[in-house]
Amino acid sequence: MITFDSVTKRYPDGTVAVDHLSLEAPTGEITVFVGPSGCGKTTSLRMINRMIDASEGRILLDGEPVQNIDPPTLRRGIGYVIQQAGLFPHRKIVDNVATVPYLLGWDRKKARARAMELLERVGLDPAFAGRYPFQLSGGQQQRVGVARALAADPPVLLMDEPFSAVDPIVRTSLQDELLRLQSELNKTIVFVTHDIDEAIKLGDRVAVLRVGGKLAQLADPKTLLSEPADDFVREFLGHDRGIRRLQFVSTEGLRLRTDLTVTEDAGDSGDGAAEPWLLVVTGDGRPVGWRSGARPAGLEPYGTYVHGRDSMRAALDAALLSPSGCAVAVDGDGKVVGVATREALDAALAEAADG
Amino acid sequence: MITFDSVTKRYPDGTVAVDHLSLEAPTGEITVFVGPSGCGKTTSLRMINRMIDASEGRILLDGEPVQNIDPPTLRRGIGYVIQQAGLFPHRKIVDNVATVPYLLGWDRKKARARAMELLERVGLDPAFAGRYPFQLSGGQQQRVGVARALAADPPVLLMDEPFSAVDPIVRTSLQDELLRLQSELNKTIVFVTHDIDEAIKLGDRVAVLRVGGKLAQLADPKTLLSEPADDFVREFLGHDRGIRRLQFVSTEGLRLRTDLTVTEDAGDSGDGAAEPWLLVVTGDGRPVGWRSGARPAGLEPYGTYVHGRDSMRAALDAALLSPSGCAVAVDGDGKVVGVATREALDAALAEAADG
Amino acid sequence: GGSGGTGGNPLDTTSAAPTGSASGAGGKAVIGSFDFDESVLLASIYAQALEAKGVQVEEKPRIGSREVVYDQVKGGGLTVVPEYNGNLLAFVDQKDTSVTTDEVNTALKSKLPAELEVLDSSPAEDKDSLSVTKDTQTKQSLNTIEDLAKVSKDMIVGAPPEFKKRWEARFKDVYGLEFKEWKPTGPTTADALKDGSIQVGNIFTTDPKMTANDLVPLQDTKNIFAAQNVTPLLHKASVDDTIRTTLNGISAKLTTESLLEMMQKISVNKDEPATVAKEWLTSNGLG
Amino acid sequence: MNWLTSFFAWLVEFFGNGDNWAGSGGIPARLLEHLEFSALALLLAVLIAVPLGLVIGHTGRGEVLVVISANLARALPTLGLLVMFVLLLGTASIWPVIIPLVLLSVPPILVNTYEGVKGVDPELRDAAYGMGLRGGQVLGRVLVPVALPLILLGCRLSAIQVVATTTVASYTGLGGLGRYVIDGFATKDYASVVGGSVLIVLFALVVQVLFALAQRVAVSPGVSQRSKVR
Amino acid sequence: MGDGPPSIWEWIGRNWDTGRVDSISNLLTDHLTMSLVPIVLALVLALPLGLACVRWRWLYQPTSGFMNVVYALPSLPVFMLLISVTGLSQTTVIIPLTFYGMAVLIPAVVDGLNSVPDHVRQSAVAMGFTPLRRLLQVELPIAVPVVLAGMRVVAVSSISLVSVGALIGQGGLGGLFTRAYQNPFMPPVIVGIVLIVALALVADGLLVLAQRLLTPWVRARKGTAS
Ligand SMILES: Nc1ncnc2c1ncn2[C@@H]1O[C@H](COP(=O)(O)OP(=O)(O)OP(=O)(O)O)[C@@H](O)[C@H]1O
Ligand SMILES: Nc1ncnc2c1ncn2[C@@H]1O[C@H](COP(=O)(O)OP(=O)(O)OP(=O)(O)O)[C@@H](O)[C@H]1O
Ligand SMILES: [Mg+2]
Ligand SMILES: [Mg+2]
Repeated sequence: MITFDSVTKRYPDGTVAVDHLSLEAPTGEITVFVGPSGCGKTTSLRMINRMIDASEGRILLDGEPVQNIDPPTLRRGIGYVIQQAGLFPHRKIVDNVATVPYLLGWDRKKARARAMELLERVGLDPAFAGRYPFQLSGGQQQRVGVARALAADPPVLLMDEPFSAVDPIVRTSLQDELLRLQSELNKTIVFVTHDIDEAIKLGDRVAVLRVGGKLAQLADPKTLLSEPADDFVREFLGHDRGIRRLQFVSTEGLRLRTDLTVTEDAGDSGDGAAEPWLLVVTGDGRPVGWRSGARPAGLEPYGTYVHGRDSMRAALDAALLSPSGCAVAVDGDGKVVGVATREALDAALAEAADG
Repeated sequence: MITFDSVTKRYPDGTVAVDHLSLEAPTGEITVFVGPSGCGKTTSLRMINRMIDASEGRILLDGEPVQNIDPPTLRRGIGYVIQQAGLFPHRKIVDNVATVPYLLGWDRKKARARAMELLERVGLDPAFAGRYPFQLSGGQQQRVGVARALAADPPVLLMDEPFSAVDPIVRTSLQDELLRLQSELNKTIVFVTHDIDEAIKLGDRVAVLRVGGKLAQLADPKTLLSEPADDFVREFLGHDRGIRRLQFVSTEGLRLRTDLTVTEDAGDSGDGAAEPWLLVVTGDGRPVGWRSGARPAGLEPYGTYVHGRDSMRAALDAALLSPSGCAVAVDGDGKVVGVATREALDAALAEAADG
Repeated sequence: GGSGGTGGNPLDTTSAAPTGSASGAGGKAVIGSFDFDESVLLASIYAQALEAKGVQVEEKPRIGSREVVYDQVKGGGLTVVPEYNGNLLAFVDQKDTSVTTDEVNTALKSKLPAELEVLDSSPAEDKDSLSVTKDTQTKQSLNTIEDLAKVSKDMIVGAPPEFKKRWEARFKDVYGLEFKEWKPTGPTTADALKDGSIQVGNIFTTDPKMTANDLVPLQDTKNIFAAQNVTPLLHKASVDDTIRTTLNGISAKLTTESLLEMMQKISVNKDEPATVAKEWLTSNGLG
Repeated sequence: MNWLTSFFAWLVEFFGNGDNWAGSGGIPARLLEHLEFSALALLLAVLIAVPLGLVIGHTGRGEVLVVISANLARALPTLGLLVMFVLLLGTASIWPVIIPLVLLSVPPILVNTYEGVKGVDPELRDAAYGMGLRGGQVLGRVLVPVALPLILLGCRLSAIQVVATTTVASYTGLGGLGRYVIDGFATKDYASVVGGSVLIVLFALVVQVLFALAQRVAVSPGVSQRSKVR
Repeated sequence: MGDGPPSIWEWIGRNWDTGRVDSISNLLTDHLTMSLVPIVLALVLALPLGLACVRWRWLYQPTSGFMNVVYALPSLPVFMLLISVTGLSQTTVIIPLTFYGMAVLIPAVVDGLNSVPDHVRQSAVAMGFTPLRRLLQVELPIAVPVVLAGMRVVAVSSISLVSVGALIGQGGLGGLFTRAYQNPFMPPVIVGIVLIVALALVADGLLVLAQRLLTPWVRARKGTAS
């Protein structure tokens, strides 16, 4: 656990970058620092591994003040990932990853073996090991940066806007990758970003900072979206707060009806004729379209979500895509498992809004 | 009107960047080319002002093939705005804007007067006129770029990802600015972007291109969201298609209830005691919070939207923010004009999904 | 003049200045000099003396080496140059072995081209010498170059670059002299002798550093170093008798001692050659 | 092309002359001298300038020194400096000549080393420190390898300067290939001038080639980005 | 005439303007001629060559390779070799200095033109500039700072290099060095060095001034960044 105990950083020119910051980043969780440019995120992060020394207050690493630890030693036990990766251009990828093991005096072979293992772990082809950084794309470099930070298996990982230099698609995949890794490794991660969506996606806890280095709110993402502490946080969270909050609501509790489907080949089964809308499915259970008694001419569009895996946001979206107002629930293979009617959605949404 | 008549562009290295493209960009409308990187958007755009010459097919400008017009002459009659603005670093802002008038041989005074007028039009302080481009922020530079393109009052404007280099907030304001300008000027605009949200926001018509330079779909934004032509377009449109489509649905038709509000100072007016949720407002009609009979302890959060101006998306979001499930409708001044209940929203949404 | 000629030595054939006729330029006498101080001094003496006689004079000091200067006199670009008869002869005919002043002057008169003329030589001489420090002289008991031949194999000789080409072989032939090594010293020969980085120096006898540093010239018993009397070289067509008599008058009064004395002022006191020249002219009643 | 034929004639005269190949004034000896002087001066310059440049670039202290030397170095006339030192210190040793040689060749290395270290991406320093490298390790393992192309460029520029100045230094009595040129000029022996000049030019070119090779060998392909993506 | 050597000021006074070719003022003039001519010539030649290298990219490699070689050649032997073609004249000094200048300026011109951001060039095209007009009104003006930076290097090094010409009798102020060496005396050396450095600094200053006048848009960068 990393503890900020009333930490203040005043730069020599008088700028107060961080102002009496107190918070905890629990072991095994991702704590995200988010806030507008210049709010002191980087400064806070760098005080943890003493790249910057605090002016007042203490930072504790599992109870031990970092001030008591020799900086290089401290840093070798903390992974550090930055934008553009900061890879050493003159070293091959494998040696870049093995940097800290080399520093710790591991023998070459062991260090390289570890590096290879990590490259695979972050999803890079071992063939990249012999390349130089410039031969990799931005996203690949970023992966190497993560691998390098993990090389000596440090319990703590500091990440300063690591993904902000890559394009949105790569960025998403890097974020997913990080979540997957974290689910395996359970590091204590402090992650800095100015992108609130990234913060909400990655953070177990999100610390919103305001300019001047003051903590505006510290909460888990869902709480943040539903109960922003003040106007600053509310504004920073931006629009669609209600819709985005649905992301944290599971569809598991959504009540499904299974009596609203008809099989394509079965012709005009009059079975549910009382229902205004019936979902036509293929023989093997895939959705084809909605059939309405009022509009016999053709099938209407439908929207699907993966039941249990996708969030309520996806379910709502699916419902809005169809004139039937119902969302089609499918399983991982795309087969229909049921239909969430407007009433079911309403009930689930009301419950979600409530807390 | 700009007409692409089966236009193909084959680069010397064999790349087919645009493949038998046929479409029309109607006079006075914004036509957006959107698609993944490398799909030939820039190539298509540049064939219009002959920065690139088509390999096959013809491009007509109001019926006249551009091939028949001398390129410099053609270009002076077509405004062109690109990313990074492309301002001349060695010329003052006013002279940058007056570039084309100078080229057309206008006298200096007239050209500068026109430039000043345009600076104002795009929302820039006349004080900027004497500065050099580097003294402006990215967003301001982009505004100058637009002013410059408009300087000689060309009927056609080509814009190639003009806003993609600025940060999201500035970007939004530039987009709004463009829409405002267009409502005054009614130019024929062809706008290139790879951001589908931008395309949907700005386009009267959106042309989705797929890699290889083939037209995947040409439609107005709402149609695009509701009826993507194929999986490629569907995937390109991304998630939240249903929710985003609500953007085009006005809240005007939303039925409001005005009997669910109580004034703060009026104390526990038992008036609507039968209702499970009542909206508490201040004396001058601003919302304070929801009061529930079931939870007398305090007020619950609320969400607002500006009735008639905001879209159904905002109304839905507002509803989702509150456990009451109702959205608070306010006017431009933030005063409550009524409450959209879940039932009212459902009805409106059903109608929307249908249309 | 972009002429390399046909394989000729560019250092010999170049004429850097326009070869106009001096007499054509309104009868002005152009006095040139080589690019070292003594020559500048002598030219200045000539110039000021002629000026006193009412001749219109222009000075062109430090024009360059003999090759450049000679050509210009020949072409008439220069009217007068203070020459050294021995070196001039060696330049005109490398093979000539004349040694005494008379021999040299006789040979010169017959070998100079028709455009050129030498006037009377002055007794003032600036001879080459091989010199050693007083110390070396007493230790090795050296008096003549012949004495040197016995010990020279262990000695380093310092000399200007010309030494190697002009003298080294002749010393071997005539005196059997061979040195351990040659060092290019030029103007620093005397200093090098003094600090011991060379043991023998090829130095001009009028170099003021000779006396200043207690250097002793070894006797040239077999007369390798030819006479080097200061002798005016003229462009024949540009001079009149006023010039001739004036210059001859100077030559008559100029002695090695007075030259040495004047050079002393220039080298040690860093006086300007023109000033030193004026003083000499005045004190000899020529100014 | 008359001068061309005579040019070759001079070359033949110079290189064909057996005397020019033997003894203390022979081509091999002169070449060796030239190499010695140049190498000595360059070595001293490297020993002074590289550490100084590294330290200034790394710590950011003493940058004025770099700026001044960068500006002054080009403006100082080499011949004047040589003469000045010879007049000041005499000719008893080679130092009066070597000192200005070193003085003139320090600035290019200093400036380029400084620029090289200074120009290293700050992110890279950050990353290095952040991983727990100590100051010296950051300098030695990261900054120097990354700045190496510029450091070598500085050395190359200095080598150009040294070779040229060593030649001019022959005027004040230093040995080396310049002797042929200076002595040939003084004795009107143009063959020697031409031969010497050609030797010096060749020498200078060989030095350039050596530096190009050194660059290839010493600089990581990751920095020079020479190798292509396969 | 005092006894003992004159002070440096006395020496300057005696030699500043004697009306003879070896007066300091005269050497200064020669020096200026021999350094300014190459600077101007190098610019005049480097501009079209640089343009050509930008226009035909394949030209740049061989040109810059050749110029690199030229730059590496020591001046003295080059002067000496040129004597056989141009004699012991100022031309012999001017030609190599011109080449050294070009070796610096051609890359500067190329870099300058390449420093024109692609989007700027593109928008010039798109606004209907003809190629010549684009070159004159957009590309060359933007290249000016880089070219002038090269000019500064060329000016300073030309001015100091001229003095080596003294070894072939054409060195301008460098003549003071050879003279002082023959008759060992410090003041001429000092005067020579100081004047050459001063000339270099003045030339550099003038070029900086030119840069300020020609490129207000660069100067402003430091001043009023808001
Ligand atoms: N070395 C420094 N000296 C003085 N002020 C500094 C220094 N470093 C940062 N600051 C100031 O401290 C404040 C916080 O900086 P910091 O880099 O921590 O912000 P940040 O939140 O990381 O911003 P960004 O999102 O732009 O990276 C800013 O106002 C910044 O200008
Ligand atoms: N000059 C060229 N020579 C060869 N191929 C080219 C050239 N210019 C573009 N292309 C290729 O043509 C295709 C279309 O390029 P274009 O620039 O029009 O794409 P785009 O849609 O604008 O992409 P982006 O979103 O990345 O700007 C790409 O595959 C590209 O690589
Ligand atoms: Mg930061
Ligand atoms: Mg494009």
